[in-house]
Amino acid sequence: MSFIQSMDQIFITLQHWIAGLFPLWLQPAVMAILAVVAILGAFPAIFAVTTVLERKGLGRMQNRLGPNRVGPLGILQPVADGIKSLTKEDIVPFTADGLVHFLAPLVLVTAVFLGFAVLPIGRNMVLVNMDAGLFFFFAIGASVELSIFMAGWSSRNKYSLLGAMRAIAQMISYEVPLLLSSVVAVMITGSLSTTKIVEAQSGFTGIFPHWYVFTPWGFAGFILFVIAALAETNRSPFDLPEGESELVAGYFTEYSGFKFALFFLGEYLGMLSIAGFGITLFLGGWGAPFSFLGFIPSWLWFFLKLFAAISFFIWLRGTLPRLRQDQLMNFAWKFMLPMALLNLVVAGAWRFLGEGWQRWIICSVVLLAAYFLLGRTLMRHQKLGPRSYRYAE
Amino acid sequence: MTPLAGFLIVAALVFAIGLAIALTRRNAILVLVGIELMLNAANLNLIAFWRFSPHAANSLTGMMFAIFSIAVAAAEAAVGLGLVIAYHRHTKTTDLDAMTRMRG
Amino acid sequence: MMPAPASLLTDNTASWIVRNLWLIPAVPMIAAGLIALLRQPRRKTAATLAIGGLGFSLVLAISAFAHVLGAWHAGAETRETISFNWLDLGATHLQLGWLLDPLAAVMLVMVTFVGLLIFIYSTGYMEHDENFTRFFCFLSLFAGGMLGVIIANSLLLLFMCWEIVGLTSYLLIGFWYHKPSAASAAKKAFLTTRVGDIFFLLGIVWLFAQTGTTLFYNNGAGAIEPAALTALLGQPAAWGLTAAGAIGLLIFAGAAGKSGQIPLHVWLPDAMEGPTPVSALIHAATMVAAGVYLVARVYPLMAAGAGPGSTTISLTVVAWVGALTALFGALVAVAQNDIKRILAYSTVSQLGYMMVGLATGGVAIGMFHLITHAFFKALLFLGAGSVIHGNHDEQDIRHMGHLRTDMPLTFVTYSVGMLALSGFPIFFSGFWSKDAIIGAAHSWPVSKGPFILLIAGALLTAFYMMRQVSYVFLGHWRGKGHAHESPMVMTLPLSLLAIFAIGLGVLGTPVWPWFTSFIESMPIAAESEPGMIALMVTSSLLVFLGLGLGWWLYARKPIRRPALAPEHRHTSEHGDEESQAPGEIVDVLESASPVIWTVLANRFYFDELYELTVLRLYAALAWFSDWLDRRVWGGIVSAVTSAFKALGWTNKSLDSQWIDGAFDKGCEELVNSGGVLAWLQAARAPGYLRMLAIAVLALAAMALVIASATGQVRL
Amino acid sequence: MIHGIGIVFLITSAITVAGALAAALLKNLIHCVLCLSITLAGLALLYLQLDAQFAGFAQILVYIGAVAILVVFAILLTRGAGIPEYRNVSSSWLVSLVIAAAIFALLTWAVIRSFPATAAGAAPGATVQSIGSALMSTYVLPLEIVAVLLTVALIGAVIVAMPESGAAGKSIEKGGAQ
Repeated sequence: MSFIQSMDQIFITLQHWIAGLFPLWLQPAVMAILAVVAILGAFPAIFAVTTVLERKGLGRMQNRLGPNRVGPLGILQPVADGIKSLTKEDIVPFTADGLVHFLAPLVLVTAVFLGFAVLPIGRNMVLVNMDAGLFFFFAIGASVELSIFMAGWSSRNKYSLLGAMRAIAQMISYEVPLLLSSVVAVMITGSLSTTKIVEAQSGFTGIFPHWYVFTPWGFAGFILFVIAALAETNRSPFDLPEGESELVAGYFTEYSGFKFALFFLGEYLGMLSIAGFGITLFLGGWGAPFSFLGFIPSWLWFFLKLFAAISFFIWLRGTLPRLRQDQLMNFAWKFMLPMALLNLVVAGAWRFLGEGWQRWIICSVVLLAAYFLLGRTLMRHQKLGPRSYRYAE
Repeated sequence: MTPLAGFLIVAALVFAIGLAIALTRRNAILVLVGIELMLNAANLNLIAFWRFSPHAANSLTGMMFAIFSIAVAAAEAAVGLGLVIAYHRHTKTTDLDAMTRMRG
Repeated sequence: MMPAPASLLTDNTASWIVRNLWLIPAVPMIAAGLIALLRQPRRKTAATLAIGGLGFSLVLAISAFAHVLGAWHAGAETRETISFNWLDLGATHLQLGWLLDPLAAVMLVMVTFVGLLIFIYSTGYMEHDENFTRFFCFLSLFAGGMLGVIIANSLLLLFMCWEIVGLTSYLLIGFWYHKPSAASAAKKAFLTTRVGDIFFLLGIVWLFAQTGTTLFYNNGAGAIEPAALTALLGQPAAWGLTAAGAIGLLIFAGAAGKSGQIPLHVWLPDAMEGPTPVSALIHAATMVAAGVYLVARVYPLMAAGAGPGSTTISLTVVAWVGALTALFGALVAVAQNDIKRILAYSTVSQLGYMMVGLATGGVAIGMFHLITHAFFKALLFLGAGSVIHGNHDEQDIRHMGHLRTDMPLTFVTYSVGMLALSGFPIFFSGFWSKDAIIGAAHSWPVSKGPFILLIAGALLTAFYMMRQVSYVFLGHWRGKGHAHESPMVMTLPLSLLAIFAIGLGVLGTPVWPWFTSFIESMPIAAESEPGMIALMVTSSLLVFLGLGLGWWLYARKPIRRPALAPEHRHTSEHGDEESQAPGEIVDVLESASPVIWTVLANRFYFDELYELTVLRLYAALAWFSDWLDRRVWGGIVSAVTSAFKALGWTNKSLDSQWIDGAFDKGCEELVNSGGVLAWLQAARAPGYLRMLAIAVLALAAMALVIASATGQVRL
Repeated sequence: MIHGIGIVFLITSAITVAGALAAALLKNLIHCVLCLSITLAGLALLYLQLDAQFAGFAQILVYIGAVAILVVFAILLTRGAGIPEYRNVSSSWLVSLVIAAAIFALLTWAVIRSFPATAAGAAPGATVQSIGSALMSTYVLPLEIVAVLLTVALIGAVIVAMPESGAAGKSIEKGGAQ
């Protein structure tokens, strides 16, 4: 077994070795537990890195140094945050609905963690190789909304409730395009299993990989998926639910201490998982971007892509202004949904037009035409004049 | 008691509870909830029967039935709740005992 | 118009043009429908639709014409028909259909072409009218109906389109319905033509009763084909008429109504209330020609039984009526002062000519005059329209004059039309066609009466046209303000028509009688009757005489405006009513012999005659029936009602006493029992749910019991 | 996988029934709905135990993701949140309870009576693929009909719940207070 392969499969071998220490009847359970523990360890770590990355990145974008006190270059900032949030007093509003208020963050984090169960992190590295993996992910993601509602409603605070309502409305609206845009990959692969989807993209022509993002429908689907994912995870420019200027912190206004940390964790984990799925669906999962880079371990590729995606999200957050609620909804129902539906049709056409260059032309033309027409019609009614500073000077 | 019987009894229990909700609660929305529960019990029955039918391996009828009924239940919930909301807009109540405008 | 059945369109025996002939009328009608849907200000669209539709028809018509021409040159059968069952009346069918033969082809081309020119002209003439779209809707509907009349192969279909034409002419004459004169004129036209149409319908019914078909030609089985004709000749009708002749006369009555023959001519001059293009289209080119065309169409019916030396009674009647009309129109035209009325009466007289031509010389001669007349009369009317337009809607010729310099183009074209109408020798079409008719009348075996009348008519025609022209274009300017030439869109059709008014003549010269032989679809052969040349010379001499007389009387010393106070200068639609008004120009003839003049100016008191007779009669009838209704029937009705009232009252008393009491009791019982059941229906949804549940429970229990009874379940 | 009554089954069914009971008994509507969602999740788990993955996930996606949220929204929109001001069980609730109990008894009795001990066969191959092909071949017509039904229901619900322009409804009789 060559060095490359061993590096690639190192975690698997590790898992098997550890499991080998236990008696036979325990081994399946042990292996499962190991995998779970690995996930429970890895992703919060990434979360920590992400927070510091985000704060420093945003700082740079806004012409300031980010956190730079704790540790060298403020690397240890997340540790400090963690300690702080753990040691802070946990305040529960007097009128709050105690039980629900307590359960909400737990449900959120659980649901989000469940999402990672079907995420292929590397070759043969998926917790449950489920036949309906993608479906499972979306089902779990849907149940996140309930926890958000619990949080918003239970803390008897109009800001929380409004934030929750906004968040749920937004998530429900964008769940549809999210699903539809990812369905194209499923259609072409012919399976809902995430591993199968990744394997379907693992081939190369010349040095270039067979990622779905490099096909017309795949590209359109990817764009739609990214936008919908931003909205699903309440990242800017879709971060109305916790728009600080309007509702203090949205649905977790009344949360403090560890529960708040849990919400924070939940949000970022959600972002990570959805980014991971975006990578899985369109960016070839753990596949190498060029054939000659195959020697780098698959899991490493996955995490590199994940970091790239995260930095992209951060970049967007530093760049784009926040939308208005009606703009948000209009965009979801009048642009995303039709485009996603059309994309389905195009993918079907792609499947049946057979090999050859014609299908590239046809699909691209259709999608571009739809994009321009829809954009036209959507933009027509909004008078986008030059921005006016009413209270400036 | 066979596993199938177990599932069926759970289904029966859920169904009975749903019925009880639908019959006793006064809030129209909760009545809808009860109806949803009954539908779910039926689904559980369907799937259980499908699973334990001798030729489950090659036929999907029961599960398909369940899936379709789930879809229909979603539609039913949407319309029902819409009706309740519309009614609430007219007479500011969702109390079934107060919904007596049609009384002769 | 007619839904062409699939069987037809798949029928490959007929050539495509014949199969699609129905499109020619259909397209303008569809255009009319579309225009009717337009909103008021969509003028351009309306005009485009109408002109486009008619243009399409023109193209089709020309191709049809070419088709027939080809058939004729090939010596093939030039008449093609298509017919289909429209209604099945038990054993017999009402059949509709259309036919294409030289007659129809020529008429099609003429109508579409002249119509198109007039459409174009009207875009200029009606430019300022706010009902522009309505006008064009009517116009193209009219065109459709007219074309339908032309291509109809079945009397029934012809009658339908005939009525469409009548309706549209009513609408168009009354187009300016806010003018009471226009409204009444429209009514007059409608009613007068109705009189004719009644007879026409009678004729159709009779024909259908006799021959069992209304088709003209149905390869052998048609109503005016030899088989049917001999059958018709068999039955004698009253006064020595055969059935054929009688039917022919009835139909001729209809034709007389449409094309203003005595005594049904009265509506035609009043129809000049309509816009001038309408007058040109309806009352010069097409509609009045419809009558003549109808007669030509059923000519075999009338001529049935006519030998070489003899003729039939019906034809004789037609000839005399025509001749009288011709002279009458010409006479009256002399004494009119309204430019359009003069033309109207000349139309009447020319129609008379055509009738005579038909009756004495056969289809071809009448039709030839119809065609030429259509062109130059349209030209004249449009010219008159242009004059009126340029004179600020002045119609009284006494208030015009010296327009020769103001409207040169109109003047030239108008005088061309004038010369053509008055039959100026050699160069103008009118001469040839009219001369053919006169010749035919001269060689008519029965009597020379019509000939004499026609000769006189020809003289008068030349005279009054000269009079009109010298009033309008020569002499001194007597109008108000300043006249101006009309726009291009109006003068262009004028010049086109003028060219045709001159050029058409060559088609019918005796030396090369192309038209005649085409209509009768026979090889061309130069015809030469004895004394034809002499006849021509005399008639042209007469024309010169008439023109000269007119010039001597009216143009030798230019008419100048009489010195008088300007407040007397009022425009008028009816120049003749005010012909005695103070300060008006006194016509030379009037001063010569006032009595005759007044008689002529009042059109032989025809209208007054009708006032006295027909209208009085109607009034009396109406009064009588009204009286009958009020007194007699009304009395009876009121008596009956009162009787029933009494009856009802007794019933009511009975009711309230006995039956109600019983009924109320029953109702109370019902109410009580209902109250007992009402708590079930207390409008409480949970209650219903509970009922449902109980029912389910009961059913399930029952099912179980039965199952256990049958041993399917071990209890 | 299923021979006898497993411990997992007992736990899940217990959760399910408990959630349902709570939904029946709690006063606060929102609590009711949350408990309902617990029940629904439990049912989904039961489906999974019955090797009906797809149905289970569909259950979670549709019921917890959509219906529960919908109900919650409806409750908030009708101001039903919190403790209702009127008695939350209808009059003559006892009768209803009896009826429900009777039906339960009947069903259980029938179930227990009518089934000879049958163990489950092999786990049926209900892969997503087979379900999809079945949906597209055997059940294509029902699928289309359901699609139409959903569309109609969506539009209908929107139209029904849409506030009609102008007068926002005459308030007939205030809820409860009799």
